[in-house]
Amino acid sequence: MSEIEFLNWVRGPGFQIAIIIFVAGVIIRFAEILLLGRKPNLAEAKGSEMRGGLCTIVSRSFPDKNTFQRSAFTEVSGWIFHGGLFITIFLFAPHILMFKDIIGFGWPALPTPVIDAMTVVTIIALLAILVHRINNRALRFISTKEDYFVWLITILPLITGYLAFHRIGMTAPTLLAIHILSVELLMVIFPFTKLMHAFTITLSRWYNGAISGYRGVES
Amino acid sequence: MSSSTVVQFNIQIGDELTFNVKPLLNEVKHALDKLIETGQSTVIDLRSIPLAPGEEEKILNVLGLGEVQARLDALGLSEVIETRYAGVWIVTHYNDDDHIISRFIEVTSMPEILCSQTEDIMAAYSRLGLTLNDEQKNNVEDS
Amino acid sequence: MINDSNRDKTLGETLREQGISRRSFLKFCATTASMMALSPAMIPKIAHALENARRPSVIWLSFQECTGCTESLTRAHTTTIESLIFDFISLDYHHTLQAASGHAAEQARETAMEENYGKYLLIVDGSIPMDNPGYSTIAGISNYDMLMDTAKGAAAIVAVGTCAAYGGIPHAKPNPTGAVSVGDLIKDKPIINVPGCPPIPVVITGTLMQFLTFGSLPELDHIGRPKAFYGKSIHDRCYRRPFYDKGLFAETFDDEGAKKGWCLYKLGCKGPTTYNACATTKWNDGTSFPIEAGHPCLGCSEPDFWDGGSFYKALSMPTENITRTVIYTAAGAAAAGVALGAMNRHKKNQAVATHNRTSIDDLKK
Amino acid sequence: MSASLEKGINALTQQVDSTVAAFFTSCVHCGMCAEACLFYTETGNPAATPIHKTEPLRRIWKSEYTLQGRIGKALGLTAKVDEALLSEWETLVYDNCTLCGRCSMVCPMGLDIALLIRKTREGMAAAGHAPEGLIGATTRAITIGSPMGVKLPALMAQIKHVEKDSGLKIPLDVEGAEYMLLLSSMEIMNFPEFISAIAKIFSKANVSWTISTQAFEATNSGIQIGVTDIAAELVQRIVDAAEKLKVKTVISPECGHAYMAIRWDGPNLIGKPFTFKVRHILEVLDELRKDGRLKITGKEKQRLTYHDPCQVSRRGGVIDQPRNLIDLFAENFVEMPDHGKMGWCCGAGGGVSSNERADEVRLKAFQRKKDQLDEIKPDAIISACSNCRINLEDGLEENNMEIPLLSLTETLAEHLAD
Repeated sequence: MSEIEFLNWVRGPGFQIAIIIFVAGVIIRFAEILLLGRKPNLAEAKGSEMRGGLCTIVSRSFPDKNTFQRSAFTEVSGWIFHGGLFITIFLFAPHILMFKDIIGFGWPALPTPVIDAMTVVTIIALLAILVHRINNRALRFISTKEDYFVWLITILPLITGYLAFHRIGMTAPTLLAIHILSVELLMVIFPFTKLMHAFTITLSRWYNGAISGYRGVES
Repeated sequence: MSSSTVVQFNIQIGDELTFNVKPLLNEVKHALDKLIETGQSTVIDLRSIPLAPGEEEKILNVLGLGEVQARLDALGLSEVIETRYAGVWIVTHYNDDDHIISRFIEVTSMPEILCSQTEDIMAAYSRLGLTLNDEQKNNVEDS
Repeated sequence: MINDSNRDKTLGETLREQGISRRSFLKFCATTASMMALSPAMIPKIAHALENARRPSVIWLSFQECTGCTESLTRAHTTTIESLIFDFISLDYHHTLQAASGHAAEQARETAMEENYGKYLLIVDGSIPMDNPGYSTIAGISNYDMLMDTAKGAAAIVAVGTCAAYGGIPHAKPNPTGAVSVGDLIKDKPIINVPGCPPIPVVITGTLMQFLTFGSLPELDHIGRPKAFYGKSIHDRCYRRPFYDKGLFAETFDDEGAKKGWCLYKLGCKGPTTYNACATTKWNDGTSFPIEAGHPCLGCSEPDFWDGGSFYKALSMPTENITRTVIYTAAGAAAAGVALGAMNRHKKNQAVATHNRTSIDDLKK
Repeated sequence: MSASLEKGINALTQQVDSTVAAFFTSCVHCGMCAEACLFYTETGNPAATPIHKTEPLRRIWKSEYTLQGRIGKALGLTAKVDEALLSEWETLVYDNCTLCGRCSMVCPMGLDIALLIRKTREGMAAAGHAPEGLIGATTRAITIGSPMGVKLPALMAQIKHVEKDSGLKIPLDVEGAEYMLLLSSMEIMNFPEFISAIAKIFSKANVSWTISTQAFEATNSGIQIGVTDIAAELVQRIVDAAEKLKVKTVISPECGHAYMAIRWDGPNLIGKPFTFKVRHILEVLDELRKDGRLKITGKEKQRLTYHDPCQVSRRGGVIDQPRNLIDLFAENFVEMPDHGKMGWCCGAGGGVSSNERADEVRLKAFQRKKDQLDEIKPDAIISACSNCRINLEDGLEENNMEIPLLSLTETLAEHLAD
C-alpha cells in the first residue's frame, strides 16, 4: 500500500466505517439511556425541573469557591484542555471543511498559528492531567484501564495533528493519514467509552438539576 | 529585465506577505559581509527560492542599477549588471527566445563569467597567431 | 543529433570542436546546476564532471501513456542550452521522435542494446498492462516483454511520468488493464522515478544531467524520486503558504480570495501532500505553475493521485458522500436503538416482576 | 425467603433507570467527588471516593443495560457482581457515606452520586449486606414502631410531663386539625423540650394541630438501609393516620432524613400522590413569621451559627427559612465557610448513627465540621435535626470543645413574646 493509497483509504472507506460506528453507537447509546425511562415524581413540587435542569447544564461548569480551591488543578486543566480541544477541533479551517462537507455549512476559522499554539497547550494540559491522575491518591485508585486508554486515544489526534502540520518525522501524506486514522480510532471508541460524556453531559446535568430543582434547590 | 507578458492576477503583496524577500536581501547583506571579511564570493540561485509573482521584480528594484551593465553573447544572450550596491551583481541568462533560463545574484568583485577564461585566452592566442600569419603571408604575396 | 563519431569523445572535446567558448560552457554549467537544483557552489564540480563526461546511449520506451511526458520534454528542447544536452546524448530509440519506423526502428533499438550493453540508459514512460499482454504492444512485442528485454542491459532506468513510476492513470481504479509501474516489475536495476503528469521538463532533463554528469544515481527519496526535486512539498515552498497560515482561503474560483491570490486549500489543493518542484522551478521556462495560475495542485507526482476523490475536495474532507452514510446509519441505528431499548425495558420489567417483597425477616441471610 | 445474592442483583437491576444510565455514561473519573466527601478528605482513604462506592450498581448497569456490556458479558469480559464484591463494598456504602449529597453538587458531569449510592443500598440490603445496627433499627421500626424502640406509652409519659411543665394541652388524635405533627424517637426520648416548644409556638400563633397516637414516628429506617418495601410500609402508616384524621398538612420534625422520607420519597414509595401536604417544621414556622403570627422579643447577643442538615437543606430545599427565623432573634449570626446547599455533613446521617461499626470513621469525619467551627468560633450552634445535634454534641465532646447545640424551634420558642 502506498502512502497515498493509505491516505485515500482513511479518507474514504476508513472514514465511512468510523462514521457509521460513531453515529450508530451514539444513537444506540442514547436510545438505551432514554428508553429506560424515569418514573414521574409524585411528590408535590417545590420548584421547576426544567428550570433547575437548564440552570445546572450551565452552572456546573463554574464551581463554587470551595470546590474550586479543593480541585483547582482538575478545574483549570479541564477547562484548558476542553477549550483547547474545542478550538483545535472546531475552529481549524481544514476541520471546518470536513464538517461542512458532512453537514453542509461551515463557520469562520481561527488563524492557523493560534490553532498551532492551542494544540501545544492542549497536549501539555493532557500530559499534566495524566501526571495528576497517577499522582493523586483518589484518582489513581479509581482509575481504570479505560481511563488511560481513552486518555491515549484523546491525545493521539493532537500529537499526530501537530506532527502532520509541521511534517515531523515522516512524509506529509503518511502523517496526514495517521492523523486521520487516529481520529477515526477516536470516533470508533467514542460511543462505547466515557468519551460519551461529551454528549450525555447535558443529559446527566439536566437530571441532576431537575432532581434538585424539583425540591427547590439550585444545584 | 524580464518583460513577462503573462497575465498577472491582482495579487496584493504587502511587505508582511513577501516572506522570502527580506530574508533574501538579508542573505545578500551577509554575503557582502563575507566578501569584505574573507574575500569569499557567494552565488544565490533565484530559481531555488519560492517567490510570488512580482517578488523577483521587487528584489531587483531594491538592488537597483549600478555602474556596470554588460551584455554577453555566449550561447544566447546573458546580462551581467552591477547593482547600486557595489559587489552585488545580477547575472541573467537568456535562451534564444529571450526567455530567462537562469538568474543568479552574485556577491563578488567580478562575476566569473565576465572574466576571460584561460582556455579561451589560449585559443585566442593561437587564433591571433594564425591570423597574423595569414596577414604576413598575404602581405608577402601582395608585395 | 551529433554523428556517431562523437560517441567516444568527452563533452568538453565535443564542445570545443564546435567552437563553443569556455565562457559559454560556464553559462551552460551554471544553468545546469540551477536545473539540477544544486547549489551554485557546485558549478566548478559540474564543469569538471561535464568536461570529462562521455556521450551515452539512451533508449526510450513508451508503454501505456499519452505522450504527454515526451511533449513536456520536447517543450524544453528548443532552447540553446537544453538542446545541447540533447545533442549530447545519443537518443537511439524513441518511437515517437525517431525518423525510422517499422523494422528499422526495432533494429535501431537492438543495435543500441548490443553495442552499449550494460552502459545504456533506459527511459520509460507509461505503465505496463499485466492483465493481458495484448492491451499494449509495439511491433508485436508486449510492453512487458520489451521492458524486461531492454532492461537487462541497462545501466539504470529512469521512469518518466507517474504512469511509469507508479502506474499513474492506467492504474487508477478499477485499473482495467492491470497496469503496473516499472518498479513493480524490475527489482535488480537502479530505477529513478521522475513522476508528474507530466513531469516538469527541467526536472526530467535535470535528472538526466545529474546521472550523466556524475554517472551516479541522485539521492532518492523513499519512493525513488530524486530528492533534489522532490525533497519538499508544494505546500512548503508555495508562495501562497502565508495565506494558509493566516487562514485566508479562496472559497470559489471567482471570489475575492481567488482574485487576491489566497490559499487554494479549500478548493482541493493537494499541495500539502505532494512532493514536486513546481513551486520553485515552475513551468514554461519559469513562467508560472498551476497554483500561481489559480488552480489547486492535483498531486500528480504522487502515487494513486487519481483515486483520492474529487480534485476539488479539500484534503481534510472525506472522499465519499458522508452525509448519505450518516443519514442511513442514523435511520438504522434508531431502529436498533429502539430494539435495544425495548430489550432494556424488558430486562427491567422482568426484574420488577420477579421482585419478592423484602420484609424485615429478609434482611439477613 | 432470606437475603441472597440473586435478590441483590435483581434489586440492583430494578434500580436502573434513565437517570442512572445517563449518570454512569457520563462519569469521567475526574475524582472531584472525592474532594467533596468528608469520608475522603478527613481520612485520605481513596476507597471512600463517592463514585467508587457505586461500583455494584455500575456493574449491573453496564452488563445488563449497555450494548458493549451485553457483548462483554456474553464473552465473559464484563465485571460481575458477586458476594466478594458486595462484602467489600458494604462498609463503603453504609459506613463511609451519609447520603449527604455534597458530591452530587460538585460533580462536573452532574451525576447525582448520592442517589446512585442510595440505589446501591437497595441491592446491598436485598443481598444481606446491610450492617447489623441498621437491620436492628429497621426491625424495631417495623415491629415496635420506632427505630429506638419508643412505644406509645413512652410518648404519653413524655407528653404528660410536657403538659405539666408548660401548662399547655397537647392535642392528640384531633380530627380535622390543620397540622399533624410527627416526631422522631430522639426528640421524644432526648429532647422532649421540642414538643413543649411547638405547643408554645402553636398556641401563641393559634394554630390547629395534633399528634396521632397511631403514627407519631417520623423517621424511616427503610430509607436508610435501602429497602423500598419497608420504607413504603413505614410511610403508609403515616399516610393512613393523616387520612384518618383528615389533616391538611403533615409536619416533619427537626430530623433530616425523616423529611426526605415523607416529603420527597413518600409519595413515590407508596406509588400515589398524597392527599395532604408535607412541610418541615421550619417551613411552617417561616410561614407563621411571614403572616406575622410570631411575636419575638429580645435578641441573642451570642455568636450563633447554623448547621445545615443535609437532607433538610441541600437535599430538601429548606435553606432560607432557618436563616429568616434566626434573624428574628440573633444579633450576631455568622455563617460557616461552606453553608446552605454546600454545607458539610455532621458525619452521622444516612444511617451511620445507627451503625455502631462506623463510630470510628464517623468521629474522624467529624474533623471537617470541627475545622469549620474552629474557623468561625461560634458561641453556640443552631440546627434543625436531632440526629445532627446528637452527633455534633458527641463529636465536640470527643474533641473537648464546649459549644452548646440548640434546636432552632426550641430557641425560637424561648424568644416568644408573652
